[in-house]
Amino acid sequence: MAAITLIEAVNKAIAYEMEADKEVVVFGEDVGINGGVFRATDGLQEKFGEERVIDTPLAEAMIAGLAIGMAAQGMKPIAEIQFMGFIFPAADHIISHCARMRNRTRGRLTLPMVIRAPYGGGIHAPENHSESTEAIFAHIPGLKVVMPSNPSRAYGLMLAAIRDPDPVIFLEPKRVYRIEKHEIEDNGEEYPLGMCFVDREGTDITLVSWGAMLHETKQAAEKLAAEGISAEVIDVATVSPLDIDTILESVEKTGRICIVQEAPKSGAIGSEIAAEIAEKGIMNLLAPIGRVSGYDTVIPYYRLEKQYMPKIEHIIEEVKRIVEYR
Amino acid sequence: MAAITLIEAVNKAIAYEMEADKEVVVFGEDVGINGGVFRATDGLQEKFGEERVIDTPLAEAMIAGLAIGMAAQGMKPIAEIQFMGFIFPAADHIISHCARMRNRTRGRLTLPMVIRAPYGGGIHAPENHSESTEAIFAHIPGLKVVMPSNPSRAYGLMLAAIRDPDPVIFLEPKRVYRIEKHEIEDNGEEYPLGMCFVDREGTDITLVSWGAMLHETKQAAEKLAAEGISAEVIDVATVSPLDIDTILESVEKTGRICIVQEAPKSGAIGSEIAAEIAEKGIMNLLAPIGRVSGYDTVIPYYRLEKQYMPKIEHIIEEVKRIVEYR
Amino acid sequence: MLSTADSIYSKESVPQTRGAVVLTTVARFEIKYQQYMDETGTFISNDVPPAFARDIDTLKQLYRDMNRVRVLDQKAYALQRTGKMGTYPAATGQEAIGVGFGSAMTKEDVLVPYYRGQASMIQHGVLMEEVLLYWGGYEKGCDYQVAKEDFPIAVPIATQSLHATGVAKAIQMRGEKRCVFTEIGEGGTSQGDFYEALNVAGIWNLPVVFIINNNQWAISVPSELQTNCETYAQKAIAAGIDSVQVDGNDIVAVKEASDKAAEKARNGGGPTVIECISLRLCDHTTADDATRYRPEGELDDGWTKEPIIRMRKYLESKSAWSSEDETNMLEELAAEVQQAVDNYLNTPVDPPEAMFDYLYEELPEKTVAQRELAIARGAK
Amino acid sequence: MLSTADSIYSKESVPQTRGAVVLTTVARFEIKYQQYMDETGTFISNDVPPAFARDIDTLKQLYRDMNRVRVLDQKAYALQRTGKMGTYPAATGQEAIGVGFGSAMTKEDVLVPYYRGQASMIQHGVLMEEVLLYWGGYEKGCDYQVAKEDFPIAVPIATQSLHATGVAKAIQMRGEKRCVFTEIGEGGTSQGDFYEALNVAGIWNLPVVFIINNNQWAISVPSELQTNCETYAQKAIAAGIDSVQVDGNDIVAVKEASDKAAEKARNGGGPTVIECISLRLCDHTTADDATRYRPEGELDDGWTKEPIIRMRKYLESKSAWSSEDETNMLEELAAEVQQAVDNYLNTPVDPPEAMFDYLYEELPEKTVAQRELAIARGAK
Ligand SMILES: Cc1ncc(C[n+]2csc(CCOP(=O)(O)OP(=O)(O)O)c2C)c(N)n1
Ligand SMILES: Cc1ncc(C[n+]2csc(CCOP(=O)(O)OP(=O)(O)O)c2C)c(N)n1
Ligand SMILES: [Mg+2]
Ligand SMILES: [Mg+2]
Repeated sequence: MAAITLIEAVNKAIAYEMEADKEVVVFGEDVGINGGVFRATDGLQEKFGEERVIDTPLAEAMIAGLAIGMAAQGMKPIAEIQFMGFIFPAADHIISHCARMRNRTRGRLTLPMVIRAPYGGGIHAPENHSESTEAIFAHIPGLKVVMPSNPSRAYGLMLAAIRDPDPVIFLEPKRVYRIEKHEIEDNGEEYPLGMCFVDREGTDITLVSWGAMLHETKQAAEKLAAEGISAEVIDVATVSPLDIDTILESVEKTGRICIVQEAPKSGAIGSEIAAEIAEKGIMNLLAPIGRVSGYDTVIPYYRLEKQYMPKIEHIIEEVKRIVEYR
Repeated sequence: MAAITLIEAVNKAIAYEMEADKEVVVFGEDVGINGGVFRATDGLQEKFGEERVIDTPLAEAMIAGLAIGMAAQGMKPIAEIQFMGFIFPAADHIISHCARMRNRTRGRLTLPMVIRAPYGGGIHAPENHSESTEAIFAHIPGLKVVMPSNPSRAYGLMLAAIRDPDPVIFLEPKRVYRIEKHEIEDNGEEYPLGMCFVDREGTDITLVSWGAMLHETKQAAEKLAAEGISAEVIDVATVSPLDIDTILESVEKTGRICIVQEAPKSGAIGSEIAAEIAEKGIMNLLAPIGRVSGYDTVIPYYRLEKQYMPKIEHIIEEVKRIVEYR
Repeated sequence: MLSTADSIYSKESVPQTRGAVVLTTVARFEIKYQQYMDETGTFISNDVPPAFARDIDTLKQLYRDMNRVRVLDQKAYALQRTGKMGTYPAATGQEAIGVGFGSAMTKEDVLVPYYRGQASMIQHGVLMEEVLLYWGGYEKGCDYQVAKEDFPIAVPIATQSLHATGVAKAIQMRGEKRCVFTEIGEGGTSQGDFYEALNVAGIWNLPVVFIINNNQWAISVPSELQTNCETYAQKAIAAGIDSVQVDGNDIVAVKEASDKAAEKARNGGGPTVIECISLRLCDHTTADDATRYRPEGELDDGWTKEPIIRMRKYLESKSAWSSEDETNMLEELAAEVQQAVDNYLNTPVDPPEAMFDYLYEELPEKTVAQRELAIARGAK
Repeated sequence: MLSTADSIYSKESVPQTRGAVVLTTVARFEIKYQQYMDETGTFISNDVPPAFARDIDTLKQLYRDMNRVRVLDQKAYALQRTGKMGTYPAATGQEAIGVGFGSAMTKEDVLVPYYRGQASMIQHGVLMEEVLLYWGGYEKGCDYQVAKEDFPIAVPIATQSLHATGVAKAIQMRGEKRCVFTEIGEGGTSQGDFYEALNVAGIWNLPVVFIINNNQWAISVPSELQTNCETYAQKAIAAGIDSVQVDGNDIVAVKEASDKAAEKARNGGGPTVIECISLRLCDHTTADDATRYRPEGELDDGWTKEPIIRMRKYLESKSAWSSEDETNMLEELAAEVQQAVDNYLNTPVDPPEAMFDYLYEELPEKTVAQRELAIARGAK
């Protein structure tokens, strides 16, 4: 059992399922000999051949469209979009087709496909390489949007995503691709989609996050604990469809909540979580719902990137405001 | 002063500004001799010539891309996307370029452009012709998203959109294109973007809506009044950037709010409004925040469309639940 | 093998001098046009027509199939005008295209149609009542009972071209001996998706045939405003794949080109583009009024060239078709279509929960309550 | 006028018989290749080279301009390796392309570059320090002080092609006598946007020149996996526009083709596609490691064909260049580049509010509080 990073976990999960299921194929830009620009598919072409790990021409609509056609034939494509900022040419296929094929054919044609993309900022990348636009796809019924936060979850959720009978948008937190290692047994065990993970139990406030921001959130929780504030930490993991029940239960207990997200604040996943609580759990609230978030502006080029990203101290500050609210 | 419909108001506003400003040009699929499939541009080509009212080849990315190039040169393009369901091929240009050009060039290049599209269901249209996906664009900083609800506002807001120095996505409620007429003086007077309109004052509950759904909302308010419930009705009009202050003020007065929207519920504009209230106005709330919404599913083909659309009685039911909440 | 976009690439070509500019020709292409039967119903050359066209029963069958589509379209229009049908796009005048390439398909081939694709869809096993159900507002119209692998119509224009390449890739990877047909309007070829599909089909040598229905209009936009190309077939050159232009009103040409392209594709020969020139003799859809933009005389001229009458003339010239045959056939087709219409009209509207029951294999927890709400509301 | 994709469309062509298939040729195309100076630095034909190439000072200037880009790229690489620069894409080996077409542009023409476009950008007035600022993480790198109308780099591949057509449309509508240049990699031509741009440029006869930098790689994907085309120039046939393929390492050919295309465009003659064949002699960017995928020997071969050395050989063969000239030039360029680097390194990082101050002309009410929050947080 080796300790591996999040990106290695992605790689291992894909390899596991390619071994187990001949219908699984990987394609995208530079996924072959180059192993992907982040090396998520490193070694896969060597292992499974050029027929199953395919470098495509440079066109994202095409990548999504191909996946739809192949999935409709019962294959299980894993398509890579090189960066989330480049997913938009594929938006029409994802929104108008992926999300709808089962529904419109009454289950005759289904799309067991995965679209992978690294998302988020914080790695000093060039323009258009740091987007966190999960809210766009989370708003589309028929899709599942998964954002793992650590190596174990990346492994288990990726396996579930590949095996899922419906299309999954799998957004990988590239900022934490290599930040921590987990001991993972490569046994093909999946984690369920559509469920939050409670990463830390607490009584004073509920902290909700997903993907890369879990790291800041957990660290904030630790520091808060040192100051006597007990924070429950929830990893949403599947941002759509949302497992709101777990969050509502936690809020019932803590009475306070702070949502931590990297995306621009307005109309993001945090808005939906807050709205659900305001609709179904408001009687349990002892304070306003807090959101620590990216700003409603374009994520800046890398010199100002740090100023944009939510930080541990911002979470702590907001939590204190909420906890002290009377 | 003639009584005109919403679509005639759109047409008149465009014509007014084309007359006033030689830089205004209209293009899109079938906008020329055909006057648009809904006739929004009816007669404009005859009046302003084929050079300023241009039928494009069939390609939405191209339509958006052209607009960007022309706007950067100081022209004021009004680009039509035939139905909102067909805006997705243009998503990359709208999200990655329209929204960002001013920011990334530090104001050197700006994009005074409008992208018009009829949105929404309820007209027995074929598949992909009934989308209400305003939330996608409302999440993108740098854009303005405007959804007029009646002829006067369509006229005034369209004028403001054309004159606005930044890109505006102008979504027209096609279901109510011809449902009512307003007496409008064709004097070029605009309505401000980024501001809610209070359509009815009330004391018991705030009803918030935009676009086509205002009609159900207003009728619900009337019926509620007959039953002794006084509803304040707010037309959001510009769904991004959101004028949350007007809504917060109203909620401060009424203590209760119900948001009415056509889009799928999760991650929609209503979520953001609810989240803002949960963050900034929660202390004024006497009841949970209600959302009357489209369901989290694909809008069905037309036989079931009525089952999907929020209706007056749904609003009334939800309002009563909220008002009776203790 | 049909190979019409011949190209010659030769590094050693002799330099040519043109003015002061030194230019070597490195690639040459040509686009060919294919037609057998002209508008008078006469085979135009002394050449032997393709084998199938020498079998009068085959031609009769094709004639009947084209008529079926026209009868269906007329019926659907009538239904729409009386409020019993949604927006409907007829294929009037273009029946030879869909029937022609549809009849080149085997049951095992996969069809990825475009929205005006009823001719090929029916030819490939989609039931007429399914076509009616689809445009009549029922999702179950896409739950094809016979054409199990065929795609439903793609309303977002040109997206189907890419889905077809995906299906073709699956077929290729599995080493199957079948192919994919996909249709698109000439207007649709302006979309990037079309080109991306051609490009990947070319580089991966995919078993797919792209049919361009060049009916000369994209709603109100004439072909002359759509592209600067003399032919739509030449768009294939951008992807390095074979193409041919055919008379889309000559079903012999459409079927022959399709037969050859299909055979080539099934045997690993890769993709082909077939441009079929025709004319839309109807409105764009029931929601359109073509008199706003169609030049005078175009329709009159178009009706002299349309595919059905010319085949009838040919059959008659061979004494293989009488006016009694015609009457009988039309009666039979009317009955067939009426049966489909009856099935359509007798289809109950789905209950509200049908909005939810096919969204995912398993409906998310969060949406279950919405489903119940919809049922409760629907019951009122 | 440069017209290389000749096409002959003739309705009356004589039918040809091929097997049993009746085929008439309806369109013919050919792609030509243009080169003046070969890799030994010799003009390859007895033909008169273009006028500018007969002026030794012009050639010296072009030589210097190419060298400037190379020096800049080397410097940027070094900065990146020492943590003073973000990801940077060098243009090593492709300097003749950007310098060549950039020098065909007038100040009034508009450049819509691609991300590896520093050669043409600098040639057209973008400051070297602006290039450094951009890749160094400063938005103000796009606030060009001289090239006021030029577009910033479009990172989303191929989108720039469409923006270029929009700029060209504005120029055309205003009846101005100028044109637009836009560059794209050969990999980028697989995107639908590229094709949509060609198509609208063709049908509207827009004053735009599309430069394809065919450096034979798209990150790790070789041209052979990108498209089935023998030439990228032939992609223009899909849009009915002129095209030519040139030796992209021969700046004389690049500039001559660009001059002609620009002149044509400015005079209402419409768009042109120019494919420039070169080779990427560097990694894709500083974030890439080309040894993972580049076949052995390719680089060695590539370095014998690259554009700078051949021009030096030519100049030397004419006794117009000495090793002293070389040393002096390199020293001067190093100083020029160092000045840009100093300006870049001395640029203060923007304050946090700069994230907000150019988002809209007027910041929305709702966002004002966020701006203040950012300032407060930044001050800590
Ligand atoms: C992406 C997209 N844009 C616009 C439309 C609206 N629309 C439907 S049919 C049509 C014209 C299509 O013309 P063509 O491709 O020539 O096919 P034809 O209708 O002539 O068969 C348009 C613009 C659409 N369905 N999808
Ligand atoms: C839409 C989009 N997809 C993917 C990328 C990532 N990417 C950057 S450069 C590149 C390869 C481009 O190759 P080519 O067009 O040949 O240009 P070159 O780098 O060779 O100059 C890719 C895939 C991107 N920038 N934009
Ligand atoms: Mg057409
Ligand atoms: Mg390249």
